[in-house]
This record gives sequence, structure tokens and C-alpha cells, in this order.
Amino acid sequence: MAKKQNTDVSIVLCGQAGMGIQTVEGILTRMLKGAGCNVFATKEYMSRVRGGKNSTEIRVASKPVSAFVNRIDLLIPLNKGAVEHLRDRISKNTIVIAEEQVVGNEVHGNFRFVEAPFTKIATDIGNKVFSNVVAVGLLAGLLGMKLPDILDYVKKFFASKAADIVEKNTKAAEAGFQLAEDLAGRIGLAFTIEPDAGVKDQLLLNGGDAIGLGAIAGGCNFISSYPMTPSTPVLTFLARNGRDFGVIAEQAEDEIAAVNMAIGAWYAGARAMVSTSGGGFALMVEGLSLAGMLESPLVVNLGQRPAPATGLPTRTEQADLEFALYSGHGEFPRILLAPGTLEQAFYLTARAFNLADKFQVPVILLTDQYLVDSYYNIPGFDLAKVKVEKYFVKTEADYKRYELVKNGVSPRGIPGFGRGLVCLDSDEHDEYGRITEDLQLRIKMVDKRLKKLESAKKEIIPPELFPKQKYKNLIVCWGSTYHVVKEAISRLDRDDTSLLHYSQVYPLHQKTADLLGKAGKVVVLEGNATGQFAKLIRLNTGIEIENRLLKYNGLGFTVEEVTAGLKKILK
Amino acid sequence: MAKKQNTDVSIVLCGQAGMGIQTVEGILTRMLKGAGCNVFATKEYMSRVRGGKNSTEIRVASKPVSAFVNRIDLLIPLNKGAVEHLRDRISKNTIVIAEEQVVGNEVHGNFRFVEAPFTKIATDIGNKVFSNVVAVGLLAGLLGMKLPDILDYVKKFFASKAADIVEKNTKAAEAGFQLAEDLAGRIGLAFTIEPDAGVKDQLLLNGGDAIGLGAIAGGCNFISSYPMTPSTPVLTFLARNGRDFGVIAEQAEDEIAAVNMAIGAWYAGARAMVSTSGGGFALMVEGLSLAGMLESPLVVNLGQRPAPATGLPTRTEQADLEFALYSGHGEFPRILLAPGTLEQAFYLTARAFNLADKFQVPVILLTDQYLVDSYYNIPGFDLAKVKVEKYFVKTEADYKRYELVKNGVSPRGIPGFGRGLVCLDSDEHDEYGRITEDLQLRIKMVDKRLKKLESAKKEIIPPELFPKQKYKNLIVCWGSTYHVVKEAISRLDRDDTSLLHYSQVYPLHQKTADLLGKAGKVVVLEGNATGQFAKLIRLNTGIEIENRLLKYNGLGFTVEEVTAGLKKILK
Amino acid sequence: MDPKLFDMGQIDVAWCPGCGDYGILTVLKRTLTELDIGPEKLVMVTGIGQAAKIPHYFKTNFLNGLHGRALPPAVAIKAANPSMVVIAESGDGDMYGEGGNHFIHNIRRNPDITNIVHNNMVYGLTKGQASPTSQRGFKTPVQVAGVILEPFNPLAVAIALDAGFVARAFIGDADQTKEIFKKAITHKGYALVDVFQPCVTFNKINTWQWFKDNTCYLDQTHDPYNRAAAFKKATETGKLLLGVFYINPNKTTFEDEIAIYSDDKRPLYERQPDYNRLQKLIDKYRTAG
Amino acid sequence: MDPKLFDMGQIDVAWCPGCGDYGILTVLKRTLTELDIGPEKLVMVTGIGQAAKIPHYFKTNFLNGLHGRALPPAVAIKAANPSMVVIAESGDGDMYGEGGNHFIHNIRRNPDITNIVHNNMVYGLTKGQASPTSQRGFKTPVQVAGVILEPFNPLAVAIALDAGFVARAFIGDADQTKEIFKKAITHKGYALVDVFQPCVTFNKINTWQWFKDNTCYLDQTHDPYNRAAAFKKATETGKLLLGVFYINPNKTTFEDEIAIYSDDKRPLYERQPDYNRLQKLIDKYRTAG
Ligand SMILES: Cc1ncc(C[n+]2csc(CCOP(=O)(O)OP(=O)(O)O)c2C)c(N)n1
Ligand SMILES: Cc1ncc(C[n+]2csc(CCOP(=O)(O)OP(=O)(O)O)c2C)c(N)n1
Ligand code: SF4
Ligand code: SF4
Ligand SMILES: [Mg+2]
Ligand SMILES: [Mg+2]
Repeated sequence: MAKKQNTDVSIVLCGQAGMGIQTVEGILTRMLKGAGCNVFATKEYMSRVRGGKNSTEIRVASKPVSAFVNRIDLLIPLNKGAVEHLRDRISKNTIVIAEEQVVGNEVHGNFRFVEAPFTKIATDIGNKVFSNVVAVGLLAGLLGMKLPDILDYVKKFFASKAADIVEKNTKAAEAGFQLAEDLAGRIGLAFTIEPDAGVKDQLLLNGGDAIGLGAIAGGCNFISSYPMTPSTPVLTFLARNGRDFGVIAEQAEDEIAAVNMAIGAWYAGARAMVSTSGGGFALMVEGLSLAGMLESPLVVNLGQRPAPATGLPTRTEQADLEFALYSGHGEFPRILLAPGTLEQAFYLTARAFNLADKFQVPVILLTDQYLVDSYYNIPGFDLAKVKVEKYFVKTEADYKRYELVKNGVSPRGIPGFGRGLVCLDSDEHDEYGRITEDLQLRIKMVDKRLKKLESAKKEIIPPELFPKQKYKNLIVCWGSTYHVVKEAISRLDRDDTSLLHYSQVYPLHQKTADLLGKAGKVVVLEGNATGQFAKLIRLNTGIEIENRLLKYNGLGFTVEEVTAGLKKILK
Repeated sequence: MAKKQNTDVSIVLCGQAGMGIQTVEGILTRMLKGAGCNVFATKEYMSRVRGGKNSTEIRVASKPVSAFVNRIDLLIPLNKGAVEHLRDRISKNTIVIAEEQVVGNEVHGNFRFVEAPFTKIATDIGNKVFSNVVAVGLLAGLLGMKLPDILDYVKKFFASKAADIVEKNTKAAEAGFQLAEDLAGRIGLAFTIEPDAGVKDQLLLNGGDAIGLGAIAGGCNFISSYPMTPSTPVLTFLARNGRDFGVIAEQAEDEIAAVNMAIGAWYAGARAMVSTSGGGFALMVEGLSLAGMLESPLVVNLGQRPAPATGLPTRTEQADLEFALYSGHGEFPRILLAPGTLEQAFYLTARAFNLADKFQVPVILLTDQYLVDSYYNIPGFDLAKVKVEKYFVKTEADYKRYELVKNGVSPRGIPGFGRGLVCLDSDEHDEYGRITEDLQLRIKMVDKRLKKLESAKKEIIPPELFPKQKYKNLIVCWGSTYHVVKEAISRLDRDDTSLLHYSQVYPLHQKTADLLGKAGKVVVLEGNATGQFAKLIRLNTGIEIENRLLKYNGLGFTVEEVTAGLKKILK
Repeated sequence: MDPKLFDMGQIDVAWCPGCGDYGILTVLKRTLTELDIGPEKLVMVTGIGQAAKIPHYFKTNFLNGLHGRALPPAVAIKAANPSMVVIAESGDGDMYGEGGNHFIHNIRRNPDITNIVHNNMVYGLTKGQASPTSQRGFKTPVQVAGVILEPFNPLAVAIALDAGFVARAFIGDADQTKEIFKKAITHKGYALVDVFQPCVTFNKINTWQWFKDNTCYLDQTHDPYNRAAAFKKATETGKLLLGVFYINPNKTTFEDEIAIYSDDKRPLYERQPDYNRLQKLIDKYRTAG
Repeated sequence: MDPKLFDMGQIDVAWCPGCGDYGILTVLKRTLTELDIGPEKLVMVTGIGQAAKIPHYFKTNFLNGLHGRALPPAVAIKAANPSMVVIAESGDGDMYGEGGNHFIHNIRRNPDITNIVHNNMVYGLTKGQASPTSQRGFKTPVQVAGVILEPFNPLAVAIALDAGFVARAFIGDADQTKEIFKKAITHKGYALVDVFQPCVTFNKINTWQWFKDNTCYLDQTHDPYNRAAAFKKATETGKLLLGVFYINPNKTTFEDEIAIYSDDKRPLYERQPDYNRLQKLIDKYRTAG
């Protein structure tokens, strides 16, 4: 291969669950970032603990990258069947580095095969388990890292292990590096990523971490949840850091308990959240309605995944928008946020707690497996930009929890703080929170609750419009598809096409009709089969968006398919 | 009072829970119907077992009546505060018949007060408990019934009691009748209802009974539910008749169990339903999604009541339309029916089982307290018009539960019937029902499930349009408001105004846009605060209905308020 | 303290005249008074049902939540602010039926709350269906041929789960019930009191008289620290026994286990996240290995 | 019958090599074979989890439903067609955690089904959080300082609820486990078998060896018809006992109680509503008094 000036490489590792792909990914991305490379990683995996076919994509680039691409420049298949699993993404330009028997009779000239005896090298060092680190050394070498830096990092990574293990891993990395040198020399295989000193000190984290950090920044001090992919990382993040930050992180006996605990915690003055996925959220629906009636704040991380029912537990989808918006008996307001970037994940999660507290409504974060599991480097989070805004009051005697105030938001007291009694009732109630069957009061209370939505409408996060404020074509999307669509649009290389990304999907921003109205052509892109956001837009603006890019096979959109899809529509 | 030719009398009884209003109502309506009068009764009551203020309206008329009116012609308050409770409905024309101390200082000339010493009469007979039957005798007399007929009926009614009780009740009725004679003679108080021999043999039943009978007609042989107002009557109906009709009626430990039992029962070949209200339905949402994924038939009676949360448990509302439509994670089809009359309640419930079986989807009946608790006379149900259509098949070996057939509806087998194995999976699955992570198959299965909705669209029950097929104004409503709007429109006495009533609200009938488009003015009427059906229409047709009559204080619409509301809008 | 402190004045109580719920209300007020627990210090958490209406007739902080869901908010309230006294109270249907999963798992969790269950062996508010504790053969509009399920034995289950405090009372005996309530509330950890409470409207079998005839107190010799003996007493046929069946004094409460209070006693509402520490945690993602 | 009848041929099993689930699968096939229960006669109902995947590796009718919800459909299937053999099977988290309420109430209901619980003391599928049966101190990514809740004792609870058949097995002993399965399946009524099943990936504490060292069989003298003795054995500290703890032979099944089969044995799917009778019922509303 002629030496290309490759500034954006997509590496894919593929193998069974339990083969250590995550170790390779973990070492490689951190090491490369430490060397100043921009990195992005995302994974797709099966709902099983061992076996099957999982793959991780690692992009390494001179410029920041934060989106899933279809293209594979370098593939490391770790077991038989891996090549077959990725067949649709492999092209003539794909270089497959593997042991002969892993690729087997799949070497058809569909791709460029380069043999690398990982296992043999590892076994020579002492055990085939080291073959992962051989691959790390190889990849780091191919990407232009220096040997001392590689060895330094490997040592650091295994620092907590026995001296023997550290030594063997170091050897493995070195052997991998030599293999890279050899390949570079022998067949000219190498990539040139321009390191950027600025990247070195950036953050490298995934969506789950960003949400967890945002929760702490938002003052979260209570999480009650029941494990469910892909929402568990937020629970484990807060459990891990609970002691340090005074967060009670409790695994509930079921999701019903989880949501009712969170409501109890808010009542007592905590800032509580639950983290769940569709099936768990389904069990929380009665609790959601309770929060509506009690006028309790509540923060929900709803990690979407393909459904109905158990569906594809470890995959991604954006099909719970309508569910989140309309579920719960009766009528009460709520706010739906849908972070699309790590920064949004952090700031919006923090903000969710303030919004919930301020308007006394449930705030639901619509995240998904793609957002939670993907990671890339970003400059940082600015703590000066977040603040814990507490809205509860110290009560006076004769305190009325549901005082009929103009904007519907009655001052929220908490028991034990002040002289008043704080009475919350899931029946229709009077201003004191006492059960009532006064039907005139019923009307006032319904109106009061709904009025809070009008107040919340004054603080809707506007959609992001870019690159141009003037456009002929407008691509509308929401939530986790942000970076993919952004990169696709930049690839289109047209100056008449802009992206409109919603990180708050409900209430829908008032400018929506205007912004859409200005476009000649509007395209909506979402990860579901029925175009739920398009329906929400139609309902709110009357505008029917006919051009839709929908995906629902369980994977996130790739830059290429969005680019191609848009090209076709925009001609 | 001058003797009026009153052909439509509205009688209201009001007192505490436990005072026996329901006995009076029960005897009076059946007795009057037996005498050929058209009757309608509806009640509003508090969520308590004793005390409080409950009232029942009984309309007695020469022509069929089936709607709640605001007007009270004759009020029997049974305790202090009853008059106050109904203040807004009492006019100068209202005749209040009561004991002096019950009305007390509320006799302000706001209404016409007629004293009737119920308690004294009853005590003279032997016990004040008989005062209810004194009232029955009085009312029957005032309405023109003959004494022998009254006594006959009272005897029949109490036939199962001790001879002594029968005798005293008969005496009480007679005393009441004499009081009526006296009032007629002394102050000219009497009403003239034209009896209609045809009515005598009609059915007199409420919505709960109609749904229960419809369920049996639809082949229902399994109900698993958890008590919740106003859905319990359907459960008790099927429990009561279970032995006779081979229905298993099981009170589940919670609503989650209820819905999962129903799904299991369908799987085994039963025709199963659950009956619940908003809060219970909230707990069934995960199960609903399961039915979506398993492609299990399911019939749900969702008795709506004011929410959120516990709300006003014994009142009525139509605010769970969007909830029923969008709840459940993931995307899968469902059918929503909303009976508005007793006939619809019967036929649609029966049909729900066939639809569920045919399309393998959940069918939800959106009923409410008003529909369930109201009753009136109707000619009958025609069993020749219903049929149990069973769609399951006898399986062959190598049976595929989820065979990819064109219309999405794979032949449904059941275990033990045929040679095949029947495999149902809540994960994404292959044609055999075995768990899969084949993402191409995922797409096919999503499409297959959604396709069933297209099939179901071929059988949408058209909305009823009347009286005229040509109109300038179109009043749109759904579910239990049928008769109230119908009577209101007839009172408007305009020939340019028609009613469009939907008894199937989803999928929405294709003619909707057309029908609405023909009107100069469209008004939507629904029992909620946000206009949920109007939103559904907008979403499906693009038509925004600006004229809305909404009610959400917990009571059903009255004919008068609909008439007035429409007058105002139509000018 | 004066029990009047808790009085609501002239209010309309939704319970039927003669209902056992009145007695429980009165006894509870007296108990709290004697324990010097004022309305501001107390939080009552209830579900839905007749029993669950109790805080509406009572001056106190309360969260009257969902049917079956009294325990989860109660546990969270106690955890978020351990200085409050928390009572979770509801009917038998609410606590053992709809809420059964929270019942069993919160015994395992052992929060320092008191769980009072009004056991009338019937669903009162929804007009007389069987509850989990309804006796076999009990006829209702749903159980038309009589209850066929084995009655739920809350005491035996609680003992099987090694609950810290397990007792049963009958509201027909106000004084003893008060003593039991006192012990339960002062017990550190989860305490269950199942209280027989006649429903005069929907349970015509298990009436005041029936309970009088069919209950008697555990005898003096009963050792509440003996789990096997307690289980035996709880499952004995014959008269239903009353009193404190079982105490396990060696349990740590949930609030003590969760550790966030070990060096900072402030309730959660007084706290702010430590942004310096958060900055450090964020910075770890710059170098994380 | 040949156990091969149940084999799926070459399929990709999602369990980890060395997992105790394989053993349960094999033993179950052998049990059914020996009892002459063929694939067409059997319905397996499972929830979600690693254990709950079992019917996918097995030729049989099955409903693989929701996490925690294996029992409700199982009961309904048996009630709708009593001629089927119904096994409800899932993991400890599924059955005792999410599904706890169905567990306790179906013991009361006593359907004639067998309830097999794979007890690995951990949530396998979701990667290693505590399950209700996890031992105190067990560390996981959520229980970072170790489990603080009292482990759920399914046997004690089942005995407290007077379940008809209560047993525990360890899949390390295939033969004994098979014998226990046989007894459970042939028991008429609800039968619980809690099976210790090592999770080699996420439970590094309760390993094969640990179970070997920490279990032993009930001795011959144990009388399974003695409830108090069974409770004592189920709550004893020391080694975890295996075998049949408790049998109550005097219980009627749910299917026998519901009476609709008393004079008509046909399963529900063969039935049609009696329209003549329905016409009569409708007509009652013409004259009803
Ligand atoms: C989710 C849900 N299901 C059902 C109901 C209806 N419901 C209200 S109270 C109640 C039972 C009350 O029985 P119990 O808890 O024993 O209290 P009691 O009225 O006997 O004091 C039921 C079924 C409800 N409110 N919410
Ligand atoms: C409502 C719901 N909540 C959570 C989950 C996620 N989930 C799937 S399996 C499982 C636990 C599995 O543990 P267990 O039942 O012990 O089975 P094992 O995997 O250990 O065999 C959980 C929490 C789910 N599928 N549905
Ligand atoms: S229905 Fe029963 S429990 Fe409820 S208040 Fe009346 S007597 Fe008490
Ligand atoms: S994770 Fe544990 S329980 Fe699941 S298959 Fe692996 S070893 Fe078995
Ligand atoms: Mg009760
Ligand atoms: Mg497990």
C-alpha cells in the first residue's frame, strides 16, 4: 500500500464477549489521547456475557471526531466469524490484521489481509492472554506512537498488578510495536495522525459518565434504580462516587419501588433521580403520574433501547419519545430533554434537577445506548456554568403546599424545615394537600398543574442551528444523533444545508414553525420506525415533514448512511 | 302549581352514602320501566362508603331518554346539606320534597318546597329504614303509577326477605302513594308520563352490565383483574356469571399479574380480558408492550376516571386517550374502541375479542364511570349479530409462530393443539420465536408488527354521522358523550348541525378529514382539559379544531351545558 | 404533650360509623403524645384505601401516595432525613397485596420506620373484595364461591425474613395496642404491627365480636427473642395470638449502613455538592488509566 | 423417551462456559424424559435473565415473557388448559426480586405448576449486581461497599406461606437434583425448587467449590411433613441444607378450586359461549327485580 496521509482512521476490533476487546479499547484510546490524538469509540454488543460477536469502533484522528462511521480502515478480528459479522462494512480498502486461521477461507480479496501471529507472540511471552496487548502495541505503532510512550502507558495501566504481569504486558506491547515497525517497513503500512498537544489534557469519557457527573453537579444526592441496560452505568457511577459526594445510591427491589423512593426522597428535601430503560420506565408510569399529582420534582434517565418488551437489550433506538411524553394517567406537565453530545449530557443532566425543582414536574432525559456507551475527547466541563438552584422554602405555620398562585408553582416546603406541616396527596386535594371532592377546586387544581407548563415554556432550551443561519435545506434531529448528522452535513459540503438539533424535545420550542418554515426542504432523522418527533412537530406546528430518515435495526446511524440518505433526498 | 303536561321528568335523590339511595333508584326505575315508562339513571358519588353527599338522577319520560341533564324537576334530599350540594342545579322550577328539618333554613324561595314526613310515616310503620320505600311510593304515585302495580312490584322486589319485612315495605309504599294522592289533590302536584307498552319488555341495564354481557358474547372465558373503580363492575359481572358461562374470573395480586395472566391465558387458547382504571393500567404498561412483542391478543377495559394518580376515584373523565394510545415502550399497533351507548358497549366489547384475535394486538375499550354506572332502557341485543370468531390454527410440526407473511398476521397456534411447538419470546426473535440478534431480521419483525395496523385499518368502525349527512356545523365527540351531545343537538333544533361520534378512536377512520372538511365549523367535545381527541385529529388530518367544549371537574357533560356551549359557538 | 395537638378540629371523616379505623387513629395520637413525638417531627406515609386515609384526620406531615406504595417513599424519607420519625401505614390489601414486594424487601432493608397495617381482612374502599388476609370461604362479589387462596400470614413471613420487630394487635383493646405501638416506634429498625380492625360494612364475618372471640394474647412465657418459637406461635391454628411475637435486637438499620451519615449528620436537604471534589473527579478523566 | 427429543441441534448458547445453567438444562431434560413428559405436553414460562433463556436451548412450547413475570402467565396457562405440564423457571433476581409479589401470592394460590429458580446469588445478565439472595458483604459495581440487606430466604418464606412443596438443590449434584425435580413435578400443586447454580463470571465468592463446601443434605431423619421443623432447617445458620424441606399433601390446587372444570374437562380453547344461556341472562334485564 502506498503510504497515505491518513488523518482519520477507523479501527474496528471484533470478537466474542469476554475476549478482552474492552481492554484493548480502554488502553488504546487513553494512550492515544495521551499522545495528543483525537479519539472516538463506540461499541455494539450482544445481550450475553460470553461468546457471540461484539465489535468496537475506534476512530483516531487529527481533528476531533465524535461520530460512528461505517467505514473500517483497519479491522482486527479476534475469532472466526468476526469478518462475516462485519461483512457489510468491509471494503477493498479495509486492512484486516489477523491470524491466518481467524480469517480462514474468508480471504477472498474483498479486503487486504495482513497476517499477524498475535497468539504465537503472546504464547512465546508466556500466555495467550497477552495477545490483546500485542494488538495494542501493534495498533499504537501503526498509528505513529513512540515505543517509550507506549511502554510507559502500559506500565501505568497495569500498575496495580503483580510485577510479573506488568513485565509480560510490557513485553507484549513491545512485540506488538515491533510487528508494526516490521509491517511499516515490509509493506508500507502506517498511518499519520497529527498529534495535538491540546488534546492530551482533554477529558475522555462516555455518555454514562457525563450524565453521572452532571447529576452530581446538579446536586443529585439520591438515586434509586433497578439495573437495566443501558441505564445501569449511571447507577453504578453514582454508587461508585456515592461516598465521596454524599449520594445515597440504592438498588430497589423493582422499578416501582425505585420511582416511589425517588418521590419520597424529593419530598424529604433530597434531589433524586432514577435511571432506567423502556421496560423499567413502563413500571414507573404510575409513579410518574403520582409525581404529576403531588407536584413532586423528579429526574428520570430513560436510556432507550429497541423494544417492544425485552427487544434487543444492548442495542440502541429512539423510540420512547411518545411513550415518555404521554404516559401516565391524567393530564400533567413534564419536560423532556434529549442530550446529543457529552457536553449536553453533562449540562442538561445538571439542569434537569433545577428544572424539576423549579417547576415541580418530572424531567425525563431521553438518552440511549449509543449516547451512554460512546466516548471521545472534549475540552472539559465548566463548573462555573452549573449551579445547584434549590427552590424549596422554609415553611411558616399554616403552610399550604398547593397554594393557588398565579403561575401554578406553589412554594414547596419540606417536612422538618420550618414550622409548617407539609402534606402531599395523590387524591385531588385542597391547597393544604388534604383530600377533597370539591369539584370547583378540582378545576382550579387541574388548571394550576397545567399552568406550570406555560411557565416552563419560558425556559425552553432553543434548538441548535448550524452551520448557517440561512438555509435551503434543514435537517432536523434530536438526542444522540447530533454528531453523526453534523459530520454528515459537513461531508455534504453544501452551503445551503443546516442542521437543527433539539436537546429539549418537549415542550417544543416556539421558534420551530418559523425555523422549519424558512426551509425549502425539511428532513427529519430519528432512530425509530414511525417518525415520532416528526409527529410531535406536526402536532405542534401543523407542518408535516415528508422526508424522513429512520433507522431501527438496533444500531446507531453511521455518518455514511446519513450522508447518502441526505444526498438522495436533497439531490 | 298548574298541572303541566310533563313528559320528561328529572328526579334527583341526594343523601349520604349508605342511606339507601340506590335501593330507591333500583326499585323505582325497574318499576317504572315495568309500567312502560322510559327511564334513565345516572349517579355521582364520593369515594367513601358512608356519609358524604351522593346523588342519583332518574329521568322518567314518554320518549326514550339516555342522557344526563342538569335540570332537577323533583328533588328528594335525604339529609341536611343535600340541597346545598345541588345548589347550582336547583331552579325556581325545582320542587323539593323533604322533611322540614332536612331543608332547614335553606328554604329561601329559590325552589318550591313541599313537606313530606318520610321518617314519621316510616317510624309509624315500625322503623325509619322504611322511609326509602315511602319515597318510592310517593314518586311512583306522582308519576302516575297505579297502586296495585306499585305494591306488586315492591312485593316482588323484597320477595326473598321475611314476610314481616315484605309487609312493612308494602305498607310504606302504600303510605307513600297516599302522600302522592294527597299532594296531587291538595296542591296539584303530578306528572303525566305516557306509558309505552313496548318499553315494558325492554332491557334495563347499565354500561358495566352491557360490557360484561358483550364479553361473554365475544367468547371471553378468562378475566384477571385487580379491583379499581370504575372498572370493578365488569370483574364482578364475570365473577357472578363465571360458573354458568365457564369464565375463570380471578382477582390478581396486582395489575401486573393481571395483565401477564391474561397474556398467558390467550397463549393457552383462552379469550382473556383485564378490567382496570388509569392507575392500574399504568401498571399494565409493560405488559401491554409484551403483548405487542409476543403478538398476543389482549382485551382491556380501561374505565377512565379523573387523574393524575388517585385523583377523584369515583368520578368520570375522558383523559386517558393519549395514555392508552402511546403507552408502552417501543412501537407496536393497538386498537382503541370507545363505546358511547349501551348497544355499542355490548357489540364493541364482543367485537374487541374478535379484533384482538384476528390482528393479534391489544384492543383497549376506553370507557368511564359515566358509561359504566348509567343505565336506561333499550330494546335489546341481537345475538344473531355477534359471533365468536376464533382465529387460532392447529399447528403442524415445524410450526413458526412468527412466520413472515404478507399482511404481518402470522397464523397463531396454541400449545397442545396440533403437532407444532408454540414459542413466544419477548426478546426480538426469529420466525420460530427464538431469540435473535440478527439485525436484518429485526427490521423485518418491526415491519411485520406495524403492518398489522394497516390490516386493521381495513376494518375501522366508521364514525356515526347524524341526523343529517349534509351540515354546516359538525360536532365531533367520542365515547360516553354520545347521548348527551345527541340530545343537545336535537334541542338546538337547527338543520345545519350534525353529530360525528367515534366509537373507534384509533386507528382513526380515513374519512375523518373529508367529513370535517365539509363543515363550515367544527366543534370537538371531550371530557378532558387538553383536547386529546382534537390533537389526534390534528395529527392524522392536519385539521386543527379550534372550537372545543372541554369538561374536567369529574362530572359528565349535561345536555344543558352542551346545548348552551354549542349555541354560543354556533351563534 | 397533649394529644389535641394532632386534632384537625371539625372535619368530615370518611370512615363508616363503628369502623375500627377510628380506634387506631385515637390510639396512634395517644402513643405519639406519650412518646413526645410532635406533628412536625413525624412523617406519615400511606397508600390508598380506607386505612390509608388516616393522615387526613390528623395534624402531621404526610405523603399519601399510591395504592400499595407506602413503604418505598417512607424508606427514602427516613434515609434522606433520619431525624424524622416515619410511620408507613395502610390497609392489608395495600401493604400485603399490591405492595407485597415492598413489604418483603423492606424487611430485608431494615429502615428505622414503623409499619402499621390495618388488617380488616377485606378491601374496604373498593367495597368488599377479598384481601390477602381474607379467610378461606369468605364470600364477596368477586369471590362469589368464597375465597380459595390460603390467607397471607404476615407475621410468619416477617419472621421468616428475620424482621427486627413483629407484633399483632387488636384495636378492640386500645391500651394494649398503644403499648405495642410504643414498642414498635421505639424499636430501632423496621417494626411491623398488624392490627386487627373490624370493617363493619364489608366484613360481616370478622366482626368486633369475632375478633374478641378468636384472639388472645401470647402468654407471658413466650420468648420474643426465639425465632423458631415465634414462627410456631405465628402459624399455630386455633385462636389468633396478639402481642409481640418476635424481636431481633442485633440488626443495623439501613440509615446506619448507608454510611453517608457517618461523618456528617446533616439531612440531605442541607447539603451542597462539593464542587472542588467534583472538579477533581472530572479531571481524572484527563489522565485516567 | 429419549432426552434427545428435547435437543435443539447445533445452536449458539449464550451462557458462559462453566456456568451452572448448563447442568440445570441437562438435568431438566433427563427429568422430563424419565417422567415421560414430551415437548408437546410441556409449557415452559420464563422471565428475563440468563437462567430465563433456558427454553431457547430446549425443544418445547414456551412463553419467554417479562423480567419478574414468569409466574402469572404460568398460572393462567395451567388454568386455561390443565392438561399441560407447566414449569415456571427463572433466576433469583427475576423470581424473588422483581417478581416477589407473584412469588408470595402464587404460593397462596397453589396452581399445579413447578417453580424452578436458578439461584446464583447475583444478577448475571445485567453483569453482576446483587440479587435478593446475595450474601451480606458481597461487593458489586452497585453494592460497592458490599451488600447490606439481609439475604432473602425463599425456603423460609415459602414455608411461612405453607407452600405445598419446598426444596433446594445444588446443580453440582446432578443426580440428586434430578430426583428433587421429579418429586417437584409430580407433586400436585405449587412446588418450589431453589437450585444453587454457580455464576462463574460474576460471582467469584459463591463458586462451585464454595457451594460444595457450604452445602449438605438434610439428614434422613428430617420429616418434611413437619412445618416447624422445616422452618427451623430453613433458617439454621451453618451449612446451607439441600433436599426436600417441606411437603403439605393436604392442599387443593387452584385449577381444582375454580370449579369450571368440575363437569367439563375441556380446556378453554375448545369451548364456545352458550348463547342460549346468554339470551336468558340478557332477558333477565327485561324483568329484573
Ligand atoms: C393501582 C391501584 N389499583 C387499585 C386501586 C383501587 N383500590 C383503592 S383502595 C383498594 C383496596 C383497599 O383495601 P385495603 O388496602 O385493605 O384498605 P381498606 O380500605 O380495607 O382499609 C383498591 C383495590 C388503586 N387505587 N390503585
Ligand atoms: C423491568 C425490567 N427491569 C430490569 C431488566 C433488566 N434485567 C434483565 S435480567 C435482570 C436480572 C437477572 O438476574 P437473575 O434473575 O438473577 O438471572 P440471572 O441472569 O442471574 O440468571 C435484569 C435486572 C429487565 N429486563 N426488565
Ligand atoms: S368500609 Fe369498612 S374499613 Fe372502610 S370505613 Fe367502613 S367499616 Fe371502616
Ligand atoms: S453470567 Fe453467570 S449466570 Fe450468566 S451465563 Fe455466565 S456464568 Fe452463567
Ligand atoms: Mg383492608
Ligand atoms: Mg441470578
